Amino acid sequence: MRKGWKAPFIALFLIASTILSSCSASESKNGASFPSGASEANESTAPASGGELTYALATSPDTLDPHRSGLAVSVRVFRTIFDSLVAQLPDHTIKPWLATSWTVSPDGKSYTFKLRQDVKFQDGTPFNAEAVKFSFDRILDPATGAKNATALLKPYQSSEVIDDYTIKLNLETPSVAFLGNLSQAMLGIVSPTAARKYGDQFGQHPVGTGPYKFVKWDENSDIRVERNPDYKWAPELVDNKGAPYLDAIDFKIIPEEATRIGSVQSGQVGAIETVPPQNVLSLKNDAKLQLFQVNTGGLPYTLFFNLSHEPWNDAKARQAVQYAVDIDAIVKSLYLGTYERAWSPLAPTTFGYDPSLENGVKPDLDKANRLLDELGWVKGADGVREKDAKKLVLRYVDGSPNREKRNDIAAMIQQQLKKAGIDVQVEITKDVSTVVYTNQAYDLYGNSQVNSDPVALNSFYHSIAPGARPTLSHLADPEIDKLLEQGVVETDDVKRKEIYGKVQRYIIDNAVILPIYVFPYTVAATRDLSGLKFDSLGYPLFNDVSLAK
Amino acid sequence: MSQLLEIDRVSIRFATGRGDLQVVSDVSFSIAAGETVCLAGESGSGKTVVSKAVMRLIDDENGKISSGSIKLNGTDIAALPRQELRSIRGKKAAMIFQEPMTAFDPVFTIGRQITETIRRHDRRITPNEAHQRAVEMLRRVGISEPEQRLKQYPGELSGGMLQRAMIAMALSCRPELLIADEPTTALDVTIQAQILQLLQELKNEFNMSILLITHDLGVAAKIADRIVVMYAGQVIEQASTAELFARPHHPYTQGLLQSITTMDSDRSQRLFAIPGSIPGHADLPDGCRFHPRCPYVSEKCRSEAPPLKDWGGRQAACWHTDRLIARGERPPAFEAAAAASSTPEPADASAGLPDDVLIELRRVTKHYPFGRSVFSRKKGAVQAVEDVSLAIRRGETFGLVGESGSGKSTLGRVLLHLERPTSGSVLFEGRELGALSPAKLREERKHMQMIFQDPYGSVDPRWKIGDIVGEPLSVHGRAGAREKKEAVLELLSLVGLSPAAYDRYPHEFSGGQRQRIAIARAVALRPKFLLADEAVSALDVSVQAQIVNLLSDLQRRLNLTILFIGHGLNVVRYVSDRIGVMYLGKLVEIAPGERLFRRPAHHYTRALIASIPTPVPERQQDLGVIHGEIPSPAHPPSGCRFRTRCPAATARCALEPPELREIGPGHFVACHDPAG
Amino acid sequence: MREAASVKTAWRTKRTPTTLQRTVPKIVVARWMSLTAGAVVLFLIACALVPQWIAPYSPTDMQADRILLPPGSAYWLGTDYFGRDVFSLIVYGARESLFIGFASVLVGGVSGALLGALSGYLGGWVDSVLMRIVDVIMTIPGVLLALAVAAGLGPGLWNIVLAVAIASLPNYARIMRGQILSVKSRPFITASRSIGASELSVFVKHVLPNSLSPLLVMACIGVGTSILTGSGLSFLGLGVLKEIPDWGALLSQGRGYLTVAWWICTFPGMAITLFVLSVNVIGDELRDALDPRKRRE
Amino acid sequence: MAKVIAVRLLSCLAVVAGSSVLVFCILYVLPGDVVMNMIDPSSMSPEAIANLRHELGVDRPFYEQFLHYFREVLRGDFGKSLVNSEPVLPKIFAHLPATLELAISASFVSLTVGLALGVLSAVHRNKPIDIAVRIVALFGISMPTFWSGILLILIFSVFLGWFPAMGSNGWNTLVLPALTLGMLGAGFIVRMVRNSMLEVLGEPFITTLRAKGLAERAVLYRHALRNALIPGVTMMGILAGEMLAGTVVIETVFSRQGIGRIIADAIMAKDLPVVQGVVLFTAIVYVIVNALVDISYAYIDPRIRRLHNDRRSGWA
Repeated sequence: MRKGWKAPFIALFLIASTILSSCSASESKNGASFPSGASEANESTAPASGGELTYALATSPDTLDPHRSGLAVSVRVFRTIFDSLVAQLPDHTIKPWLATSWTVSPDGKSYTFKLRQDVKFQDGTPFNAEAVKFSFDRILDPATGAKNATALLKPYQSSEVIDDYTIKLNLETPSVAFLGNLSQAMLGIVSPTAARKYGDQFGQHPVGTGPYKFVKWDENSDIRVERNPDYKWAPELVDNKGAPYLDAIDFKIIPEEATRIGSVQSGQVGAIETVPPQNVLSLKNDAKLQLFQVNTGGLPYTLFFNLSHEPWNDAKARQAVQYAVDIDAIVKSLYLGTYERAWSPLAPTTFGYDPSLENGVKPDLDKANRLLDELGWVKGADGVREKDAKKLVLRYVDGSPNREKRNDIAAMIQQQLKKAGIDVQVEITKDVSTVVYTNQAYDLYGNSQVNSDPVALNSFYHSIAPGARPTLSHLADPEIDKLLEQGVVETDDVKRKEIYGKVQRYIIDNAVILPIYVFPYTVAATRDLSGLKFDSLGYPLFNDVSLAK
Repeated sequence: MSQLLEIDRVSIRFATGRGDLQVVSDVSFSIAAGETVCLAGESGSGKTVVSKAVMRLIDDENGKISSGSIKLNGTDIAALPRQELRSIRGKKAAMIFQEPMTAFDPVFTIGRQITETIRRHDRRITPNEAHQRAVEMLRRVGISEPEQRLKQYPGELSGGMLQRAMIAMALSCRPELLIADEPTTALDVTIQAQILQLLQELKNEFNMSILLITHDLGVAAKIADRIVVMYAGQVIEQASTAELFARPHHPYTQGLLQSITTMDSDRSQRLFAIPGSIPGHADLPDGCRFHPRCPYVSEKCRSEAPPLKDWGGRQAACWHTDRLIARGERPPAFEAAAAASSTPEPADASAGLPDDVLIELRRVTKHYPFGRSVFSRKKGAVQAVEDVSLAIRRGETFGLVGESGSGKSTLGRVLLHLERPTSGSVLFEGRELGALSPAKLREERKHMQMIFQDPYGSVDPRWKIGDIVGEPLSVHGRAGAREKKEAVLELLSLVGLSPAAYDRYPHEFSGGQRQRIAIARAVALRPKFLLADEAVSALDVSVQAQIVNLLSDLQRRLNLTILFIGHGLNVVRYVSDRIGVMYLGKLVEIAPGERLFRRPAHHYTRALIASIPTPVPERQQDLGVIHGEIPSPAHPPSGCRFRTRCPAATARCALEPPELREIGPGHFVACHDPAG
Repeated sequence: MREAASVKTAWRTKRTPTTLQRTVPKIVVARWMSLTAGAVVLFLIACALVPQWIAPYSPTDMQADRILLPPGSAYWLGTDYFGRDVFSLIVYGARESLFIGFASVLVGGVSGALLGALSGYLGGWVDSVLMRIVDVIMTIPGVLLALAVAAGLGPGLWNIVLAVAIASLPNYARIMRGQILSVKSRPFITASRSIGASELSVFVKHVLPNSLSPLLVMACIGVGTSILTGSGLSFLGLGVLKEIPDWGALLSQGRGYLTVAWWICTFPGMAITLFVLSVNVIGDELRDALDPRKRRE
Repeated sequence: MAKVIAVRLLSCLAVVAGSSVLVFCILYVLPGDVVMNMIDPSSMSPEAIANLRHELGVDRPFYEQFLHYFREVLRGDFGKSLVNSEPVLPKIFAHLPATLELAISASFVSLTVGLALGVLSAVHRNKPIDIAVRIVALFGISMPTFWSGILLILIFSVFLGWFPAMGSNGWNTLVLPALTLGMLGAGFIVRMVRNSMLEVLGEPFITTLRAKGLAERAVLYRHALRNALIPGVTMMGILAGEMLAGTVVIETVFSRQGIGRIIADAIMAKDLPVVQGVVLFTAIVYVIVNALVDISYAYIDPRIRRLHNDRRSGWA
């Protein structure tokens, strides 16, 4: 999850909130935990206050400084500590949070926010326009070393404090996605006092306005946050507008899958994230546990061809691969049906998704062979195709560790393409950045991006300025460039959808990519937990969580 | 006399990887109270096994008494359950061992180990009392500052001291029987004499019996009342010491006695040697087990084992004892065998030696420095050889004797330039070895060869005999493969080995045979000079004689010059034209062999000679045992290095180191006050 | 005291029966453990050499309709999540695994032994310098060293071999040095020198051959250790992704399925354990056979 | 005596410094780029990356980085993590205790189990119990620890529920990891104790002890074991290294805090200051343990003490 997370938009999807078909009362609460649908929740029994939740993470956050972080797992933790100016609901509507209201200038280049006046940072610092300005300027300051937040904040230019609780943000260019991005935790508002005090150690001592206060972080072990008793400014995403019910949350870091599963099965922890597919099935049958699964939006896990490499610059060659690969078999074998297959460069829940692409491409080995034959690649004695004494090689790079079984996908594609006479050379590397980004030494590389708006496509398919870093696909088509540029500024949803529909069809028709699966965020929890909700990006929200006594 | 220990037809078997092996067959003998019985025999005769069986120690080595009884004071030890053995072990019978260095647990103090024994057998004794008794015992066995010694660890004491402590420990519970398994083999002659004398005294004082196991009939002669001779797991003869020496009733005993080099051995005669070697337990010959080596052998011997027969109060197991008695001392068969190989001519004695020096040491000193690192507090050197000058003449055999630590082996290595002297020079045929280039020196080595003490360590176990013997030839690039093989085969026959040895490995040979291999290798290049460093010390008496004879033969045939280093004084006397005596790095006396023994001038030489146990019972005397042990060569005494142990030391000796001076023809001594 | 000690050794050795006598019956009669171990190792080596004769299926044949089948008559050890036959995978995986084991021992053992031999034989400042270097390498735990090398060079069979080899090098160097030191002082070395043999020839012909046996034992056991270290690297995500994974990778990749399909990781794990166990048993046996003191019994 | 200690200390320092230098060199030579690992390369301009490089000082030549680092270390400044700017020294101090806790308790398990089984095995040589013990010991050293660790979690946490599956707080979270790592060590110790016990039991002084009439128990435990332990003490030094190394895997499996995981992560991220710092500390721990081993060696074995004394008083 190192890359990605740039322009967030949301597609929260609660696929399976509970496990057993016979739902108990408490389960149905979970089942109905759409952020807006507070209606049927918690009327019969008031959630119990108190208790501590232990929540096991699969990897360690890099930092708890929202502006400097680059990892999704960090967001899951610091979302509890930091609030944003606005909140976004699953239907993509923007709601107030720390800002009570806002106006957009007619040219779309400045936003004026009215702020809540009753908010305090956890260290006592008052929340005001200065704090907002400080936070955003901090992201722009190179000394901060901001990562993904920089991209999210684009095209922000400067802030003007109008009065204590009014602030005007100026943009370089108009952006349809800007307001949505502001709802992101990575653009959370930090305490200026604390940020100045701790400097580059702020990530170890984060202070925000969120429902939980940071207590301590034992590296590689756990991060503890406790209830912020003063909290009363929760957004519409959750039911409980006041201080959370839980006394504290312990985020344990348990990278080893078997240990993570074992620790929730033995009841040592209350909830674990990222349940592997094979365990999803078995945990569903565990009467002591409940299972949550939320599909994430943005770009699904996609294999990008490197269009600047021979022979994959030829659409025919790519199409041959497209036909030779059996993605259904991959999804079935590796994910046992718990992950959905992806069909488009966009995930189904993302704005502009074109469902007409579904079931469009079917595996057809004969067609693949025909295409390659037409290109002049002839099978040699070892079964590998050759042309002009060169073997048909596809260099497939993937990162380590084997997240979401992505290495296994490589292994399967290797075998599948062998039948078409393509020699897939798989390289699994710890050092993806060097191999892929610096050396561009790949023909096929997989990536995904949790995101909420189709503008995310820009950084993958728009051509680049001379000298800039190439996109993963190396696609450079003026027509696509034009469409993508229109997409950023087009305010009419219908037209926008049309624009992105064209882009998606182009990408699939030309086999620029192979979309593989849509990643669901999964959580397994003990049965005494209730009220776990997820925001529009699939990040857990702990405001409503309570533990049965 | 009542019998304290009665061993009756005992057979002992050991469980091995490939089934049981009978190691001792049908052994019977007894020991009366207050008697010293010696169990004698070569290695492999089963004598140690018998001694261990008395305490049932073989139980822990996969051995068991398969038949017979061992009665100690009427209790049959062989039938005793293991738990009850503890009341016998250490209490009624105690044991001391060959290697005092390894017989103590290295990680406990001497005191702890002695008091542990005392309290083990009498719980009523308080630790304090036990300590007191330990102090007394140590004092009794002649250890000075016993309180101090009790606090020390075994590694901190010398071998002689440890053997004394071992005796103290063994006697601390006042056993009725003391079993001493080769108690002096690992010790120097001077110390050996001290220990034997101590045992003698203690036996009377404690009124106990002693079962002494030894391969050295000289030791047996010195303290035993009766001697039991074992061969290949059987008793072949037993008799009182005097009777046995006077008139052996078994050819083996006879051979043994004759192969001992004595003070009287005639240098012009070859030494007696029993041919062959003792058989292994796994491949015993049929009939009489000695018959393959016996000069009296007849058909009957080959097929039928002789019983142990009574001969007027003594016993022997031989079909031909009567012939033996009738013929007198010397079996003609042995003599014939000896005469057949070559006719010895009297070696040129002291007079009229040609003044043709082959090898010469000039003021050679060898120090081993220690503590050279920057931070060491003390620096110094072990002064192994100190200012030694010596000339060895062409064709002579020069003997070098001295206790362990006297520097004689170091001197040998320096002489061959295997180690460089710290100062001084070595001249070989007038050429200074130290000045030669490494390549030249290697070339020169053709002329100087060496035989080592340990026949097992001195040949590479991974090489075939043919390659070992042929190595010098290959090194010096002589001849092709076929010629080399021929040369090797010739060498093998020269040293008395069969050509079949060519393709075999060292471990298939006995010690004596291996020493022959080493000799064959040493003479392969027809060297002018041969260094024999303790070349026969590790061998059994009978084999020792074979090797000594071989060396003399070769010397004559190949016109060798030999430096013979040894601590067995008799052997050195027999082989050497001239003898040098070393003490603590210094050459203290040089004299023609006969003269040195007849008229020793240095007090140390006198003491050495006096310490030799003579295998003639009548001659036993308690004279001249020197006291104390050789000091550390790192801190030699000032002045005369021997003065700390010298009976004739004066104040002058402490101040002024004596120089070698001539006191007779070819007789030099370094002493201020030489004995007449 | 030197003389006395040698006398003793001499006597002791004399009772030793010949090699042939003592080894043959031992092996035939009482060594069922070693025999079993030998059989296991031979079988696995056969797997490495001619897997196609042993494995019933192709190890790369992925079939989505036979995934996660438990052990049965068609698939003896079940199938994995790709739908591959686990038994065939183990048979084919032997090649990679044994390669890691043997190659790293060869590389680490040979270079370590060379270093130790030089150090021990030359002595002096060479010894001091080399041994200090070895000391330094030893302060860094082997796995960390392997981790650093593997992380730096990236995953690759040879890189793993190199990583494991470097980590094991100090041990070989130390053992070899000690061995050389003890052999160097034995009389037959002096004997050879006194004949006039050159230093090099003494070293090559006498010192080296006589110093190798403990190294052999160590190498034997080292083959197992290397495979374990290799599997540890797989676990830490530094393994090699190959069409035919080695056992460590199989075990590491399959461990997530332990509760769902135990056979995927259990059998490769057993293959590792069985192999390591066997080479250890053989190593112990070798140690006994090569140690003259042990041979006495 | 002061001099002896000073020498010892100096040589320890030299070794520690050496291992530091070695790691610095290895990491410098090996390919990979900390900066590229740190950032999202697609969102930063090449100039920004160059700036970051400069800021971190990783664009300077080798010897400069090298000298700079060691100058700072001598001043007591171990630098900051390149990844998250955390100061290295406090980071190590925060994690060292958990690792030591694990390593020490695992060593304890190894020692107790290893000693008991080793003696048992040697005493009942070639009997069924010996063979059983040896097989168990062999399993201990033949199983990859991550596998045996997961098995233990399944058995003792999931099915039996006796011990927690993970964590590093409280004794009960220590049980399974210590057991996993301890089994490995125990395997080695059993073999070592068995071998050296057998060797000691073949020594002549054992015959003396029996001849004295000592009870077999006293022979075995008071005398033989103590002698057999002498090589075992040296083993402790090696064991310490093994245990420290083992924590890398074990801490990951059991999600424990500790420097094993820190260094594994740091190595993969090429976070040089952290790797350096941790290696320095493990080297120090290793050297300290070995110094202790040497001292206790001399304590247990009077022969060594004598060697020291002799060295002082004359014998080489």
